[in-house]
Amino acid sequence: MQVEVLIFGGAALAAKTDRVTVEVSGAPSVREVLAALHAQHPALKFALPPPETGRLAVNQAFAAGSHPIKPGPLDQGGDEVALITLVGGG
Amino acid sequence: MQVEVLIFGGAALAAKTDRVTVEVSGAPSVREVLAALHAQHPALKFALPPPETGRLAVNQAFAAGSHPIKPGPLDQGGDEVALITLVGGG
Amino acid sequence: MNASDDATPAPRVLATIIDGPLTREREVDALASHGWTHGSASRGCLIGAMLRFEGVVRRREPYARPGEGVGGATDERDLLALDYNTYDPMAERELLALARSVAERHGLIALSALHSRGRVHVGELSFVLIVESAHRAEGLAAMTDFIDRLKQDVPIWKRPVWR
Amino acid sequence: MNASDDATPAPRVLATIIDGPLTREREVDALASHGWTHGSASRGCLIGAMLRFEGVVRRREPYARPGEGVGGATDERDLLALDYNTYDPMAERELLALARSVAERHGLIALSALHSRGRVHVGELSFVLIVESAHRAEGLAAMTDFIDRLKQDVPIWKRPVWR
Repeated sequence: MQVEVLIFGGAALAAKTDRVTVEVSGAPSVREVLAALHAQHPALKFALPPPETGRLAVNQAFAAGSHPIKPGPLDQGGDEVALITLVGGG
Repeated sequence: MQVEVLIFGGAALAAKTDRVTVEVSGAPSVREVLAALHAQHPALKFALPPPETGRLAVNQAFAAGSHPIKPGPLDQGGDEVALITLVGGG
Repeated sequence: MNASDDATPAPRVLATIIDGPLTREREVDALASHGWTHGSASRGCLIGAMLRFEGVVRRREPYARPGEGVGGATDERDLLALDYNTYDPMAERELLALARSVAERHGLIALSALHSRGRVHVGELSFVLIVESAHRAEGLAAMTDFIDRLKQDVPIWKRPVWR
Repeated sequence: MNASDDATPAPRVLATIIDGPLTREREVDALASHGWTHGSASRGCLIGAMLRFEGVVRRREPYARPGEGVGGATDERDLLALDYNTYDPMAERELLALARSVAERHGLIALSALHSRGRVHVGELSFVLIVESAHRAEGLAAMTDFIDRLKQDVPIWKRPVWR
């Protein structure tokens, strides 16, 4: 199955897109989606937190490594997943 | 000879005056005036810096321990000496 | 003396994201729309320190040289503006969560945080933080804490618009 | 790009002691009488952070119980005002020396410090510090540094006027 991950800032500039897709099996954890991003999108490496300690936003709230993610498109009940690193407000 | 020392804040409140006098011999250093304040005005002890490391203002500028002080009244060429501790601006 | 004088009420907290630069007028409107203003009179004169931080868009920004990509060696170039990209509505929610947590941890009387969304030109304000506290120490610590964590936790990105 | 753009000019520094509470009008007059105003436009848009600290006279102050003297156990009592006693002209001179030394040490663009002399009522301002810097880090550090050293080196004392 697929998880679509929203990306922003420098990551979006480098990837020339505002979202990337990773292939996963079953209902992966945040940790597993981060590991899949590392493996399947090496160009984003500079923006990716370590799979073991990183977090993603799931449905617009930060989620820890063990948090399960519902794969699939948003309009079919999938979670909204976002990579939030290197923010630059202020 | 005598050195007149201006005092302020809590020290002035405790001593119920804005100046005290110490007896000194010759042309004392800041260190010697501080030691004389300790010996001759025990009520000011809480406000007095240690004679070895303390400073006084001499003619409106901070002066270190070895700085010499001209005793005597201001209008007879004596230095203006002030004890500046426990300030509370801001 | 009244026992209620000593009670510490919950801090008053406001966090909002506003389109475009933060002008004084927009700030006043945002505060008023939340039904309150900053200032000592409205807090029973418990405030001893009021701090204000303004983030201004600078004329010069680090510039990643072409071919060296993000994270490569950087130079400085002249800027026209910054475009602030916010992940909505999470950005405002995280800004508010941060405001609450900093205000509580440091025992503040009030904290307001305002951030821009979209284009902010050089010399204009993109961020305003107002802190009210009983004493200066906790106000200064809270301000530093808030700004550090803003850069970690609030999903806002800036994109330079070069001259 | 012009080489002079990168030159760091000496920080603009102002320090002054004003009779009575610091109102916005008195502040503007004091800045203007030194021929300058704060703000990004007047500094070629090099400013990234503007910080402002206001010290306000609080309603409650520690009170030394009669008989226990200064340094004894304290309570809090309601205040009418604080009387600020300055050792003139040393106080203003030390305020300026502190402003210069903090502005230089932290590489600031500008720093203004204003302090009251005489009576300041509860809720009124007795101290205003304005810091302008290229980035937030040095501005925040400078503000903390200035306020800490103000309490050590500038001969100003306050005397409570109880209700």
